[in-house]
This record gives sequence, C-alpha cells and structure tokens, in this order.
Amino acid sequence: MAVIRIQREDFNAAAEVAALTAGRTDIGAVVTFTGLCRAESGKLAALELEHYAGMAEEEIARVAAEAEARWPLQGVVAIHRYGKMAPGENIVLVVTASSHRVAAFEAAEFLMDYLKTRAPFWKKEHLVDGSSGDWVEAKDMDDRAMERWG
Amino acid sequence: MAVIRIQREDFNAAAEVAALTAGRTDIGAVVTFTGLCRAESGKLAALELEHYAGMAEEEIARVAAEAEARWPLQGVVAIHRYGKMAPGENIVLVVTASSHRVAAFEAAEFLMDYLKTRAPFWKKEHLVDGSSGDWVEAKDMDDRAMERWG
Amino acid sequence: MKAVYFAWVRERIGKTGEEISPPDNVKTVGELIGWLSAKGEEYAYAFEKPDVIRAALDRTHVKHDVAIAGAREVAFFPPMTGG
Amino acid sequence: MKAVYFAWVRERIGKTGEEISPPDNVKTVGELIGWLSAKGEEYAYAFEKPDVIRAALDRTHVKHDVAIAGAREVAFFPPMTGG
Repeated sequence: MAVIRIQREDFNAAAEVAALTAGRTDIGAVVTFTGLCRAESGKLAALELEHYAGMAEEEIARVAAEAEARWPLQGVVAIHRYGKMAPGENIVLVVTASSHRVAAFEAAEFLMDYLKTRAPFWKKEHLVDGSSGDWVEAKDMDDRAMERWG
Repeated sequence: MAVIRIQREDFNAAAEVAALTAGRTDIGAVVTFTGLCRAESGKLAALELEHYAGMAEEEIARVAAEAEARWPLQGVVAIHRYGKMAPGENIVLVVTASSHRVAAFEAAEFLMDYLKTRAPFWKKEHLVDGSSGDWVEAKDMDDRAMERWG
Repeated sequence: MKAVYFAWVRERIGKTGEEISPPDNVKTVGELIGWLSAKGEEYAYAFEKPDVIRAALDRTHVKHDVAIAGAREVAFFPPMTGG
Repeated sequence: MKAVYFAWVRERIGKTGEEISPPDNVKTVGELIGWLSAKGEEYAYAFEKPDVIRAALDRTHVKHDVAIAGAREVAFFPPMTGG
C-alpha cells in the first residue's frame, strides 16, 4: 500500500526511507527522487504551488497503484507539497523499494513523469523584484516523457 | 568534483544529500540509489564484499567522471562498502544532483550499471546454516544493462 | 453542479468556484466550456483557447467529449505543472 | 611484476598475490594466464576457464590481448559482482 501525502510542511526523505525498510530483509534497492525549487539564475524569490485539494491525493494514489501493478515493488512513497517555497526548498518526494534496482529506478521515473503531467498542481512564480511572475508553463518534454510508458 | 568513498562503515544517505545541496539554489532534482543486502528468502546470514583496494576508488572515479561528462550534473556521490553485511544493511549509495530530473535519473542509473559491472568488488554468501556459500555469479542482465549506454 | 477553477483559469474568472446549472442541451465537457464562455468576458478570457483547458469530473481527468451527466463537480484548469 | 588475485581466483591459488617474473616470450595478458596456469595445479584450477577471467594492469581493466610490457601490477579476478 503506497504512502501518499499532500502537505504544506516539508518532508524528511530519510525518515520515509527508514519507515519503508525498517525490519525488512527482502529489499535490495531503494530509489528516492527529490524535486527542489530552483532560483532560476536568481530571478525567482519563490514558487507558489496551488493544488486541487480534493483530487490531488486521489490522482497520485491512482498513479502509485499503476506503478505497483507494473513493477514488483515492496514500497512506494509519494509526497507533494503545496504553498510557497523558496529556492532550495523541497517540493516533491518519491521513494520506491524493490528487490531489484531496475524495477526501483523505472517505477520512480514513471511516478515522476506521471506526477508532472497528471497531478493537479500548478506553479506560479514570485520574482525577486517583488512582482508576481507568470504561471509556469507545462513542457512538451514532460508530456513526451510520460508517453514512453505507453 | 565527485565524492567517492570506499569504506567498511555504513553511510548516511541523508547527510550526503544535505552536503551536496547545502546553500545551493540551482539544483532541481536529487536522485539517490541505495543498494541493500537481501536475505534471499532467509537463506543468507551475510554477504561478504571483497574489493581490490587500490583499484576500486580509481575505477569508480573514472565512472563518475564519465557521468559528469555525459550529463549536466551539479553533484555526484558514490560510496561502496566492503566487509561483511547482514541482510537489511546498506551496501552501496549513489547520489546525483542536477537542474533537471531526467539527467539526475539517467546519471544515477548509468552509475549503478557501471558500478555493477566495472567496480572491482565481489560478493560471497555466508549461509544461515553456518556454511560458507558460493561467490555470487555475475548476471548477463547486468552486462546488458550496461550496454545500453553505448 | 459545482464548478471549480484553478491557476490562471481561476484568476481570470475571478473566483475559486460556483454552483452552475447548464441547460439540458449542454451535454459534454466541451459544450460546458462553450456555455461558460458566454457567461461574461471574464469567462470568455479564461476559456479563450479551449484546447489548452484541462477538465476533471468528480476528481478524475476527462477529455472534452465526455458527458457531464451525473457529475457533481466539474473542474477546469491549465495543464499541470507539479512535480 | 606483482600479481594480485581476488575472489575465487585468490581462493583457488591460495594467496592474495606474489612477485612473478614471466619470460620475455610472454607478451600479453592472455599469454600470462597461460604461463601462470602451468605453474601448478592450483593455478591450472584458478585459470581453467580463461575466458571468464578478468584482468587489470596497473588498476585499469584490460582485455586479454593487451601487452603487459611496462606494467608494475597485474590483477586477475572473476567478473565483478559489486553494487
């Protein structure tokens, strides 16, 4: 059963991995992906993440269930933050655990590709000059990354 | 410059990630891979990792330099343990940091594929019945995984 | 039914959501977008490029040709940029 | 030159390494494996399937057709199983 959390506060990747692997001796590979807020060459004061509160958790749970159906996983964690984040802060965490490294890697990439294109979150830029920047535009690249999973 | 360590003692993935990202606002993605000792359905008491002390660090440094040449990385960590490890214990850690998630994922997979097939380490099984088991055999699968990088 | 808006769709319409009562001849998500666009210039602005608008019915992604019948909540938003 | 052995190559030969002085007609890594194999039955056992033996010269992986001239350290070992 996947651990899915949508939260304003920061997460602790090490604590999530420890919870996933505690007392187990059948896990051979753990992959973590952490997405962080970038300063975009000093232009950005913060990113504000808006989300569809009702849908975000359900959609990520659907994506996690799909990953668990495709790969032999012993654990999945997906945590996505919302609210305002300064450059250097964490935004998203995915953890996958499996007996084998290829499954752990592929499932983590799959989860991130799907989170990027299907989880109802939107990023708005706040600029260092105090002005409100643009909404971040979705990238074709991300759609193509998702399409590789068929 | 990659962080490469060959050591008997355990590592702390969170501390390595923290050291890599501290004070930086240009990193958008951090991938960690942790390889752990499995019990192999309860048959295994421990894995003993032998290594070629002179060569292991040099070879991993070559592989890390190759990863840094292929992908735009802001940080690479590769730590490989040697000695005797009980099921559930950490064996290997790879951390990659980049502006973009695809580079971080690909570089981490590349590093693990190369570590598996080029780093001079050998695993010997110790069985729960007290007997000395076999040397783990290299997998064709791992060679093929490496070959995809051309 | 309840309509909810996110990101720049929400900003352009000027509200996070509202109760709507489309007429019976509005059967699909796409037709609902057309009907909303006629409600005022803020709606026309939000939906000026219908092709880029994503929709969800009762918290599940749907394409524009899906029927809205029976749905309690419809959501409109730009392509997602989370992760 | 110094020869070092690892894993089951080391176990079969019964030592971690030694000084060796191959004759001048032993020019490549593969020829060195052949010469060592003739040193005794423990060597013959270690190198019974030369194709699976991996080698390094001065800590760099090499194929069996590489010349050993100038190398200070040669290593023999099975395919690696780290990671």
